[in-house]
Amino acid sequence: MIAFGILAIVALIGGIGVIVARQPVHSALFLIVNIVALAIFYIILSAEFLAAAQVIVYAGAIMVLFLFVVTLLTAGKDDEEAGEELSGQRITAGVLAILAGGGLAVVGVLYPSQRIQLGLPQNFGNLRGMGDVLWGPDFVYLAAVALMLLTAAVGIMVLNRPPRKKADPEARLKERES
Amino acid sequence: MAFALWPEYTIVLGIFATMLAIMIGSRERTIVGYWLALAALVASAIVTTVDWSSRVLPVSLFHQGVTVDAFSLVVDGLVLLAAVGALLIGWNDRRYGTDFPILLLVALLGMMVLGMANNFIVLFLGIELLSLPLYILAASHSPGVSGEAGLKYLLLGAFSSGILLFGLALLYGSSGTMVFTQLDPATMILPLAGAGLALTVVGLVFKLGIVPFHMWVPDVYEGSPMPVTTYMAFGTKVGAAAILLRFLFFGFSLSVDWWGPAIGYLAVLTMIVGNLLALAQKDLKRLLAYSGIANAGYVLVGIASHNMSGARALLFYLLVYGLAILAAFAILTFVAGERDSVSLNDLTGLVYRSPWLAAFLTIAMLSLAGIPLTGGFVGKFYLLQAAIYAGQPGLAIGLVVGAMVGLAAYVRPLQRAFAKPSGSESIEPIRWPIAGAIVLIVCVAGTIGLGVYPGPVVHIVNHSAAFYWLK
Amino acid sequence: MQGLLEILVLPLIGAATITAFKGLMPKRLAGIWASFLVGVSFILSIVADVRLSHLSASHRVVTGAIWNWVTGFGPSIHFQLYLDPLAGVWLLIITGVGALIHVYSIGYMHGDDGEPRYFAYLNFFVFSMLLLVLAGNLAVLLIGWALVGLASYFLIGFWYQRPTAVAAAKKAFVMNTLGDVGILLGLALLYLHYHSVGYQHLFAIFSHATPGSAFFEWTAFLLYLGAMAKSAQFPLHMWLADAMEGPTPVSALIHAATMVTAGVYLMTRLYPLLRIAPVTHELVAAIAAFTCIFAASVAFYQQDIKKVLAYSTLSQLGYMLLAVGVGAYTAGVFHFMMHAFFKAALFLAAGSVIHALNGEQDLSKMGGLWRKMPWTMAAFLAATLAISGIPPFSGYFSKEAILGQTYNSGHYILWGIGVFTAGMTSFYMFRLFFLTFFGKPRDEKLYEHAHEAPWVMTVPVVALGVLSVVGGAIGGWLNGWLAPVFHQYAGASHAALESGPIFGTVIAVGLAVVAFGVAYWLYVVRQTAPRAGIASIPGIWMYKAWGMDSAWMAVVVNPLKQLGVGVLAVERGILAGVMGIADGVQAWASDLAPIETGYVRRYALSIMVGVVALLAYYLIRIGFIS
Amino acid sequence: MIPLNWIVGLAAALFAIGAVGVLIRKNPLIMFMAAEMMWNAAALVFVAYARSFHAMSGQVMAFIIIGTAAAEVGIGLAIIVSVFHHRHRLDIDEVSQLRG
Amino acid sequence: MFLVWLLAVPLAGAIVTLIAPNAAAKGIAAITSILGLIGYAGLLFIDRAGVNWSWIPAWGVRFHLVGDGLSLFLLGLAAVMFAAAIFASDQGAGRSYYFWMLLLEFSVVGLFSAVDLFVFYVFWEVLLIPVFFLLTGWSGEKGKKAAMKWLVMNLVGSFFMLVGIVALAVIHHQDGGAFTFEINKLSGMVLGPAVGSWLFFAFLVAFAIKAPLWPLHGWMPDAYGESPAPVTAVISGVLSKAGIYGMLRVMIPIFMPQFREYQMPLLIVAAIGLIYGAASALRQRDMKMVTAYGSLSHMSMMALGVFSLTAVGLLGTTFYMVAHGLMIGALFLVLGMLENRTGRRSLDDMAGLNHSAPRLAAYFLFFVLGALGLPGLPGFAGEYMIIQGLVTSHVVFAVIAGFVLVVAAWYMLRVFQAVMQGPAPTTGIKDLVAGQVAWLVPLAGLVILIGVWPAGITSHAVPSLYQAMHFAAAKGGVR
Repeated sequence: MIAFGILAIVALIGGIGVIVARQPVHSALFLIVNIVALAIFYIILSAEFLAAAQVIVYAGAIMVLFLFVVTLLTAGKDDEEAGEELSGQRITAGVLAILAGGGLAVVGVLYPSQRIQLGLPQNFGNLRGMGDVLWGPDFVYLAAVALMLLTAAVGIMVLNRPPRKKADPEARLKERES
Repeated sequence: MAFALWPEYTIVLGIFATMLAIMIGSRERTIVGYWLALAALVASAIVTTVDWSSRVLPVSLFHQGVTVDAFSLVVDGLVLLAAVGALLIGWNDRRYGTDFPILLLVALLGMMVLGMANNFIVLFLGIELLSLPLYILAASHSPGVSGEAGLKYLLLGAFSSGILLFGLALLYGSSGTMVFTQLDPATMILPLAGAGLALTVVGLVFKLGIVPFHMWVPDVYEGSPMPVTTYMAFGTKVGAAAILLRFLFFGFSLSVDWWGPAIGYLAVLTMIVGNLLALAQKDLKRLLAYSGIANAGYVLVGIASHNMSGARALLFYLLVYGLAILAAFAILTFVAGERDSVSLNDLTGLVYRSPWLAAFLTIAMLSLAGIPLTGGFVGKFYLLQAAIYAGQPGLAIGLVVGAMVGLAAYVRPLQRAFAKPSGSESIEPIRWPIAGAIVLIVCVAGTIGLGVYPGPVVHIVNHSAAFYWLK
Repeated sequence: MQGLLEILVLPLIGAATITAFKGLMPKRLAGIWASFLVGVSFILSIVADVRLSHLSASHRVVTGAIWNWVTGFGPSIHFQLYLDPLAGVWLLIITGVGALIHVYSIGYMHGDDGEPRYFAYLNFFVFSMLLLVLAGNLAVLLIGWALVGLASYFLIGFWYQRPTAVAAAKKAFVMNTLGDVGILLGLALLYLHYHSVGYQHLFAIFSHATPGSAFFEWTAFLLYLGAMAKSAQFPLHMWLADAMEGPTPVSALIHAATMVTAGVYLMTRLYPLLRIAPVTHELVAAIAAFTCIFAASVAFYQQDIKKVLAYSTLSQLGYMLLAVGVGAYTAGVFHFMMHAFFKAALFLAAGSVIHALNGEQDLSKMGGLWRKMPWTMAAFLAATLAISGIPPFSGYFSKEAILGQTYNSGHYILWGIGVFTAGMTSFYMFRLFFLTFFGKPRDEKLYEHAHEAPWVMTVPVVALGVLSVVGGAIGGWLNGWLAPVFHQYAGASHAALESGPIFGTVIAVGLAVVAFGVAYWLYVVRQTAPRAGIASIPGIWMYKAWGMDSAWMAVVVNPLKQLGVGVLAVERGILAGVMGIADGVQAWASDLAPIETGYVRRYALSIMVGVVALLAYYLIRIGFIS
Repeated sequence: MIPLNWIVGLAAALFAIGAVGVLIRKNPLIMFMAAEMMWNAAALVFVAYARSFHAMSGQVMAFIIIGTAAAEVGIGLAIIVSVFHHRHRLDIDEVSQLRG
Repeated sequence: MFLVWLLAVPLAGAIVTLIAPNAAAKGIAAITSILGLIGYAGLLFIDRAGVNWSWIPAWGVRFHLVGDGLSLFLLGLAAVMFAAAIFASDQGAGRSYYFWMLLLEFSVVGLFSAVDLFVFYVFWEVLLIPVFFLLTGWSGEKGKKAAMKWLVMNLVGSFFMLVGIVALAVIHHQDGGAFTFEINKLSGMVLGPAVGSWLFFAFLVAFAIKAPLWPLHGWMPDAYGESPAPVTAVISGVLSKAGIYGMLRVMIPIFMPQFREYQMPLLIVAAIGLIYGAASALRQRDMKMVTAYGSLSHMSMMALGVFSLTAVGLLGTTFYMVAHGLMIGALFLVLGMLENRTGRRSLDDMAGLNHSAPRLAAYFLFFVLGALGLPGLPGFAGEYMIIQGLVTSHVVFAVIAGFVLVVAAWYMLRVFQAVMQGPAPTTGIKDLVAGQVAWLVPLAGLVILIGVWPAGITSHAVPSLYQAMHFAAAKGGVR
């Protein structure tokens, strides 16, 4: 229970940190804190393989990518975020998020799911267990994820190709504005 | 029954073949990718047809992860049509890159998966397979408006996927299963199920473009390259509607009173707001985007009425909507030429530049508006029937009120097209690229055909959406 | 059908052929052809009447349906013709006097641009009038009734470039339409109850009906409304004075001899209905008597030769309907015949005068014309004596019969009015006669150029003048001729001609003679100017026809126009409302469009709103939040 | 014993925080991170319930979420880079030319 | 099979027109319309069999057309008026004009012969489109507005009717009957009071807008005012009858109890429309508008005939539709010629044209007289039967109708006199040319024919009306 409390607080701090940090770099670091906290939760929840995957994929790959982009994009730029310009955005967002999150939390806490009291099955959540599933009946899901990653690779190629034609949409937009 | 998934397998093969061809091919031979993709689509269509005509009972595969039945096969057919249409419309325009066919096929795979998904994982996979390539395609043209479109789509897509996932998680928690058909309202933990259902529905109707989750639609449609917009306008809606129908009809068939009315309200709101906003548009892509929103509302009527007619009407309506929207976008592509958008002014005097184009535009717009002798009317008629069978006159009234408002929006371009040019507009005759012309002619013929003699297609959808537990 | 169809169709053929070939035929030929056809019609009419007289008295009717006019629910209404002695009288007058006036018109209209058109109209009129009297049921009668109105419209507005003529034509038509509608409603009521509008069927029912039910009163009143409009009974009389805008022969034929007496015909024809509608019956008499004296008073100060004659026509129509109203049907018909003779003579003579004076109608420009136009003067004089009721001229007999029967039936007040009006008639008619033909010429220039009319005009005038003198002789014959009609259904008891008390005759004739003397003294001896006295207060009122025109404008026409104005205001509102809704939706759409701000975060907010709303909805639905 | 229901509550809180992040931050990268956090929250719930049901399916789902997130992040970052490469500020509100 | 001929010929003609060169368009359209007339003659004299084909078996929709007494003469009206309108059209109007014209004829023929509600609705709505384009393409900016108004207002009604149609079929099905749209089968139903009223008004509004009846006539002034004369003639002469026809064909058999229930308000509204149109016509200054509002008044007269709920009133309406269509259509064509020749429409700007164009004036007057209900011309017979019906049901409305006939005489003559009579202007106009006389003469002849022989129509209409009333009779009946 105590461990849960501490971890929860860490996770929440990480989360809140993401959205309040002024610098994107700090946000990324806070997100790593959050992710790692979640990874620990996974271990608690007997999902060892997932915890590893979480750390490797998220903290290892994704966040590195994020940091990389952050440095790429913020270099030489004004990284001070301007104040809120959309009227009522923050307060509405806050109220809505509290309503939604609060509601979900209350529901989630007050109505726990049915619990199967028997001991855990063998290999539950570990590498073998996961492998049995993913390379067994659920292989097709894995294949789909692979296809998505492939798509992402293609996409990155597409998106960062030098433009072949001079881009005219900007001109059109100006025309539309006038 | 390993044959059941052959349409999908064909597409997967097509993806790899296209990818390989493009990787090895030189710049001049990128056309090969298009041809290969087209071949895959046609092959898949043939397999789908064969499958549909030989199948009697639904099959469940991957531990009930997917259900292949007549319904999913019709969805396959519809999305294949969308893909072929988009591919041909973008055929002559290499600005969008050689990778267009690959991404198109991946998204197609997502749509097909959505058509047959029967558990949460497949649902999510389908949604993401569908979305990821479209994010890329939307942004693929330029960092400007196209990039903006992609970015907006991406951020909101990620946001809504988060909501969807959380909803699915809660549903999982409330029932202990991920398979739609095993969801049992009697044993579910109710508040958990309710919250999960709400979030899941949000995630799904976001893709469909239902008010108030529709805001991305016009921006993304306007900013995206024309063939991509076409594809999104038709294919995405088919996929989203198919999964929403299957999710609600298979998973929550016994608890209609939980979700039915809410879907109904959303439908009415969407039909009216979508058409109303279409009225104010000057850019045709935007106009069609709002029309797409409104039509999503019509589609939602088929779901909200929750009966067999509704499911059938939904399939039928998706087809007629798709034909009309494909035709409209084909025309837009022709008119736009080198540019990437068409405003109302660009249409002025179209009838003098290209009478046939004006005639086809008329047919497409009238079908969207639901005027008889076009497919759109029969579709709306079927939906109305479903709504009234369901004893929901409110839905019916909403449908006709929306249609009324929408009509004014659809005839405005027509008035422009038939007006005398004032002199400042371009009077050059319009070139008809052959691939696009094929799409246009087929779609117009289909629209008229479905309006004049809808019998066979009604027969097909009636046999495809025959869920025995519905009225 | 004993040639009824031929009688009817010949003038129609004339109208059609003249219309079709007017560009090809010589202008003169149109008149001759038209006159010829009406003449043939006249001869056929005589033949038909003679053959009618050979039938036994109790079945003296020729009738037959030509085709189904309307068939549908209930019994059909046929296109049915019907000739009995009553219709026979009208038939003779219409074709006979009609033929004379056609001949006269050949001379009168010579040289007018629209000569062929004129004769086409005139033929068309004769056709319509024949249709009216030969109708075998009320529906066909109504068709004829409206078509004569149309012919009258054509002919009043014959000189269509004159705004006054055009206005008069429209007024006549619209007022007559009011009457048509009365008949229409009346016949609808009759059909509703008896499933027939045929005379024979209806009259057979009426003859057994108990008098006095409201249904009969209403029906009779509605039909009387038609008669009122056509016979220009007060207050629907104004159109007749204005109708003088038409060519003078038209005034003679339509607005004196035939069409305006259609009301008399209708009321006489419907005597079985009138018998069982006593209130309406009395109303007919009362209004007739009032019209009689009212019109006579207006004639006193008129300055236009045709206007005097028009008001005198009104007055005489009052006599005829007075006769009908008191049940003296034969007397009414008798007076109609006599009136046809002398009033046609008067109008035609007046027409000759106008012709001679180059279209001048103002009495103040006439005078002393007897030297120039002796034949015309003679005919005019004969007719004036007749209309004034001086024995032994024709009018004396008919008027005497009416007054006598009015007295006999106990309508003493109406009798008094009738007698007094007889005196007034004598005065204004002789005023007219003296102002026209005697005294010093008041416009020398016109006088110099005046001349007797050509023979083609003079002969009909003289013929009618002769008829005015001797016509009274047929009274006895008429009694016998019409008796079968009035005895067929429930025997109209006082229908035949009767003579009143001898003192009545003495008073009436005495008044007429005195009035003649006064007129002679005033206009021959003292040479009073036509306009004398017109400035006095009664003069103004009488000259202006007691302000009835303004009253109509104020009570009926202007309110209707005001209604139109009001409606237009409402209409603008409705149209603006339609546009307002459309524009409103459009504007609303335009106002709504900016919710698409372009800001992704706003879009996300919108999604979040949806999430919360849907979440709340589902949780409520499921019962978590109650 | 692991308080599964409290973990769900925590996940809901993280979900809400993520949502707020998307709504109020103007930096597209941070918005994207916040969205990732929402995904993570969902994955946590799946894992928690998987533990509760002793079923692997929830974990498979979580694994797929992670994999998909990787692909999505790859694409998303590519788009963000291409859009913001030539802009002066990382401000999502500047990308609002499409509207109406 | 002549019915199919009548339906197919305009469609084929339309398609040929679209392909043909501009110069040949009028010729093709004229030939098509003559072929249509021949087809109609065949229908009238040789073979009146309709068709009854399965169309959408899944919904029981049958392509069921009949040429019975209710529709036979309206079909004739359509064939004649379209022929006249096409002959009267501008040579240089271009092929799309004739294309839309023929398409309109096609849809009107379908509408007037359909007895399956689905088919009825299909044609009902299809005909909006050609009119929309005819209004939009051949007049100015105001024409666009008029077109929009026409479309939107008519659709408001027809969409609700669509809901009504579907609801009828569904209710019939749920009551245990087959799923069908056949009017004859649907008319056997007994509807609940609430549902019945809703559906009744859904249909009523659609029909009232099309007619148009007060106060739903908002589209009328612009559409009549802005369209070319042949189009106005077709709209006022033929299309407007669709509304009343729908009441007879669809509503009388199905909604008799509702008609009974709401008879008095309906009569009152129609009477208001009657007076309103007439009073408005009295003060309009534009000759087309006078005629348009006069027509509004006449349409209210027809509505009164229907609402009288008497056999003779319904018969009168059936007849009056044909009569009025011929006359008002022809009148608009004549007004169009005047407008072409003078370039004006205001009554204040014209006078004395009779002098230079006597033949034109004669035809003008002829149709004016027809429109004002002169006995002997067909309008009278129709008005008589309607008034007969009103006398049977509520006599006060008969009196009002009669009074309005007087006003009608007033405003119609006002137009004629203002245009044709009075002092002749210095510059005359061209009189009718041979080509125009060629189609005016048959029109006038037809008007006279049915004027003196209304039984020719009424005797045929009666059996069909009996059939319609057969169902109505079971539900309270018509008198």
